[in-house]
Amino acid sequence: MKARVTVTLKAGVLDPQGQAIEGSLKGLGFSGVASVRQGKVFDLVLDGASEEEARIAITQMCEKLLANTVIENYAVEISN
Amino acid sequence: MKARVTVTLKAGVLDPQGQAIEGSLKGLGFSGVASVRQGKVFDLVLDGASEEEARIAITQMCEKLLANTVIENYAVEISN
Amino acid sequence: MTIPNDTAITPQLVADHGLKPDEYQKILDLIGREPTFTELGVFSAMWNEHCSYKSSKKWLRTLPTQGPRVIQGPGENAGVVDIGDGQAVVFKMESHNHPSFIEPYQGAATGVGGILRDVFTMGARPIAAMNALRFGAPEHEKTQHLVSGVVAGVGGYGNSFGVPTVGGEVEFDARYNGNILVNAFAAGLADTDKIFYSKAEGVGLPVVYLGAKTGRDGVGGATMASAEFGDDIDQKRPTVQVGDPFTEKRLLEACLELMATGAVIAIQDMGAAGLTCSAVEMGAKGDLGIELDLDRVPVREAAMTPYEMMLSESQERMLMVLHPDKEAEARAIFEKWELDFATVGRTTDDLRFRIRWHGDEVANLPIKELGDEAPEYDRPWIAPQAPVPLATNDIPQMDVADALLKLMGGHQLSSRRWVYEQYDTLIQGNSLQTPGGDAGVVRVEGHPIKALAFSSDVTPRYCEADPYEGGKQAVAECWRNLTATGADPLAATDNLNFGNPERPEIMGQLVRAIEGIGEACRVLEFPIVSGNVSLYNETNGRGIMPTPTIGGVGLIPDWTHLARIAFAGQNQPILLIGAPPAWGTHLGQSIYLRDLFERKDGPAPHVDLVHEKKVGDFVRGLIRAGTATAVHDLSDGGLAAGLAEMAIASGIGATVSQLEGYDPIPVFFGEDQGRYLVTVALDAQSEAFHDLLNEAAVHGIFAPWIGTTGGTDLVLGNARPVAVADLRSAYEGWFPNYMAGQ
Amino acid sequence: MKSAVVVFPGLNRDSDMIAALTKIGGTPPAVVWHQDATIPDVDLIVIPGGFSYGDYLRAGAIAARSPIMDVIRERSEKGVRILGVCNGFQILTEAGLLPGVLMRNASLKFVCREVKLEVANADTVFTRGYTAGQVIRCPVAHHDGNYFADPETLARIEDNGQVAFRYADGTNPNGSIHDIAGVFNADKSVLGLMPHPENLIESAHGGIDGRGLFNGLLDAVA
Ligand SMILES: Nc1ncnc2c1ncn2[C@@H]1O[C@H](COP(=O)(O)OP(=O)(O)O)[C@@H](O)[C@H]1O
Ligand SMILES: [Mg+2]
Repeated sequence: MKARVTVTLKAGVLDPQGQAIEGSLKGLGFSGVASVRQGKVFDLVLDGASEEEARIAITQMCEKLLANTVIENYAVEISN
Repeated sequence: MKARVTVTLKAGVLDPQGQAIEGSLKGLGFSGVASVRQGKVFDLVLDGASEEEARIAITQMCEKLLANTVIENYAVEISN
Repeated sequence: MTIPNDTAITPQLVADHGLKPDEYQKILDLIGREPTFTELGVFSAMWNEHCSYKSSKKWLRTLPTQGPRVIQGPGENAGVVDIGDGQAVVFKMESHNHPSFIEPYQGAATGVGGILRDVFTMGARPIAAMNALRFGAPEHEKTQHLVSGVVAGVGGYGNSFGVPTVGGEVEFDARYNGNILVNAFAAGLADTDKIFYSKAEGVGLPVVYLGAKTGRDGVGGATMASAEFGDDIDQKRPTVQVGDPFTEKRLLEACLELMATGAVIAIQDMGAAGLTCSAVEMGAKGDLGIELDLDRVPVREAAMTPYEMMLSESQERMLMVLHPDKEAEARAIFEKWELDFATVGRTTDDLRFRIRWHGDEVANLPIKELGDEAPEYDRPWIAPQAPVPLATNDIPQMDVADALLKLMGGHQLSSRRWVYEQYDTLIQGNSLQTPGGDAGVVRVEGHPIKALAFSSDVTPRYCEADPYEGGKQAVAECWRNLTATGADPLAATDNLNFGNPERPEIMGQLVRAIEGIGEACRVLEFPIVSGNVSLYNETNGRGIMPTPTIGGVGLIPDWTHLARIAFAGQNQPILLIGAPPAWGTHLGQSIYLRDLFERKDGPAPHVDLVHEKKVGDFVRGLIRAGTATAVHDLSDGGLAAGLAEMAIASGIGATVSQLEGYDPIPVFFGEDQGRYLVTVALDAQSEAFHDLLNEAAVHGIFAPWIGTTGGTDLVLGNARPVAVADLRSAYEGWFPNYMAGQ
Repeated sequence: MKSAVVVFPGLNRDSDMIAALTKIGGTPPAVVWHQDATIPDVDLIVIPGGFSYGDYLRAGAIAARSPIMDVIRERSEKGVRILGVCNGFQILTEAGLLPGVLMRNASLKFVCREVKLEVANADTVFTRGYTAGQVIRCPVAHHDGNYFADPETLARIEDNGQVAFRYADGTNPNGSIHDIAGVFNADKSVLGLMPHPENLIESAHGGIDGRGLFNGLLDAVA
């Protein structure tokens, strides 16, 4: 079972990395960039679990570790 | 125009981040985790460009800045 | 003996392994049959320039490597030098040039990781690091990206590992456009009776693999490091090695803990050509064979071939020979630190290097010959021609104040703060002098007043003009920088970065530079105890400047008498100790000519080694006696730059106006060697001051009183006063502005 | 006064902190490995700086989820003082023992230099070695020290005197909101700060401004 967790900053939370990248992109001449926000992805491989069980486990992983829910949102996508 | 760029490590490249997270998840009792690889996402907002133009621009951004193509792959997804 | 082999060994495959036809013939003669693919890989790793030193060995042997304090010279993972009280300093410098050009962050990071491992493999806890960096011209399209990646990588690894970076160098020159240099230095502290070596002892003992798992990282890397770059670099690219400082930190703690148990008989880190080099070295040094079972090697990826496992350059790995009765204890330590621990082989008495995999023997080679019988070349060389002296009437003029401001705000002399503020310079709590002075200084943990000084130096443009003088100068400048803090220079490590040795002009540079280094080390009693050679630093047939970086270590018996470069107060006389009668004379190869007039002509400055030693010993005496209040040696940019650096560091100005009747340009910008600026807290009219001048004269040292500190301007002769504040903003401005793209 | 230093794998300023506590307090602290089941009876628990678990997920995130943190939380509830410096601060915020988060420096670069700190609240056991408004020197060395909190949290900690130190005289090295360099929990029994007072406690360090923190603390709980 494979899954991808995407963790992004909540709206309103400062994103120094995104800002710096936005600045660099403009510096490189990409004038149309209105905003950049940076986040993380985690590609997980899970041993033998049903999609249902996997989703529950991954949600717990996000709550407990993968995301800092004070400032971050997460989304879980399960493939096969 | 919104776009998401996902940057992941090429196969075979060591991922110390992923390894540390994998270890931590196991320590937290998530025994079914077979592997974790960490990557990045960039959520971009672009001013007035066609999807075609946006895709070309973003590909250039990836090549030039967003991805380190020596060790990373990237994927571009454009929404609306 | 037959060993199954499914890969045909073609001349092309041999060539792809960097082996010349006659070298391959030598392999056939040695083993009496065609090598297997894995064996070919093993030979290519052991016999390439990087591991075998085949072009340089003949000349390296001429270097002085002994001294009363030397415990271990070249030949081990790092040199070991006695610092008294039962302790030793363990140090080495190593290059990671090619990987850093391909992937600057990871290349530099793994360079730092590699050198730290060399040091703690010997049983020493790392206490200081330096990095000598050379990039292409600032305006070259790749330079800024490479600077930011390399500096982030050096910091990323060293900071996380937890070693203070206390010094280094950064230079820019178009000759490094396609081939940057990243030379990393590390030093550690160990008890003299607890040094660990790579020589295996005892038959039938377990060979144990420790640390991180093996992946396909850098397979072919050592071969690449010994090949020229061309435009097809992308095709040659192996999987880039990624550094994992967290694992390295655990490896350090686990190794030191394990060493303390007495379980370790021999230890070798896996560097270039990982498992191959480390296993062969341990066996060959101990006159033992080694048998490896690759099925037991911890791997990170599925379906790795023996060839890949033997040549993998995955980082953060070690190989040890352990006392069999301590194996369980050792395993427990590694498990505590969550590191891999696997017994992968044993020592044998048959002097063979055997590799088993999936029940087959995939290699069976004579272990001594793999190392000792590596080809050694006496490559043809031609002595370079020394440039003609500058004509006496050929000194381009410029306003002294303008020239100084321009130079202090230029790429060569400006502050490296942008770089070293990305490095943790304070961790471990022992840093007495962080970057920005002549040498970094850390106190010896646990000792009330002892400290160690570190400096890294070379002036490639001098080496290019005259490799012999340049080699001498690199050693002398390093020795001088250590002396300027009050340290006794103890010993040095050298990192010889050159172009393609198969070209006689380049080989000539290497030979002459080594001769110069050797001469300087002998006269200054500053032996070379470790080092590294990096050749083939060329892109499309154009070599880098010859760059023999010297990393030196000095001992300060009492750090309460540590000299710094900042002027210490107002109204203090300034002496120029070691000066020629006209203070400064030599403009050949100077920064003044190069950076203000785009001229690279004239001879390199001459280093009078006997005079150098005498002057340095005298200056050190003034520091130890508490007479000197500030000390700075003169190097790039001469007297004017030296004074400016002392003023900027303190915010105190100076007036230097005692010399009349000389052309101010050579006086202020000449790069004559062997000179120091020293201030003293004495009244210039006092008897004590005159005694001091007399003492210098008695030693045959010209030490003119050239001016006095004070005020907020630097006044050089008849030139217009320059505000120290203006000098500082020029000095501090260049690097951040450049990196911000301005 | 008894103290303990908790060490996670990857921390590297533990020896600096142990040295400071020993030199100033006179007795060495107990050193607790993260896998130890318990912490000895002490008045002060310190989490020093470094890169726990490489800081590979978010700075301090993995250490903050270790079982030993439950012990620290319990002790904190019983009134034991908790100090986190640098990575220790990041761990305490990730563990929810302190408000806010520490994000990547605005420059995106690691920064090691000396800054000025203003003592924002000197009326606590941690900061009583200083006077309110006093400006001290202190080194920083970090990659993720950019303090951030949402507007309500920020207002609450400001109103409640929970800001311990602020970067002063334009020396904010990382973009922290309100120049915040260190914060307390609501009852001021837990302090986290990014700068390293333990690296400025003796003449060899070029100054002793960092001593105030240890002096005040050691006197208070002595
Ligand atoms: N890459 C670097 N890392 C750390 N410190 C550096 C680096 N480059 C230069 N420095 C420091 O900046 C100062 C000036 O360097 P340099 O001009 O090479 O000194 P010197 O002329 O005394 O050899 C020195 O203190 C040196 O250690
Ligand atoms: Mg110097």
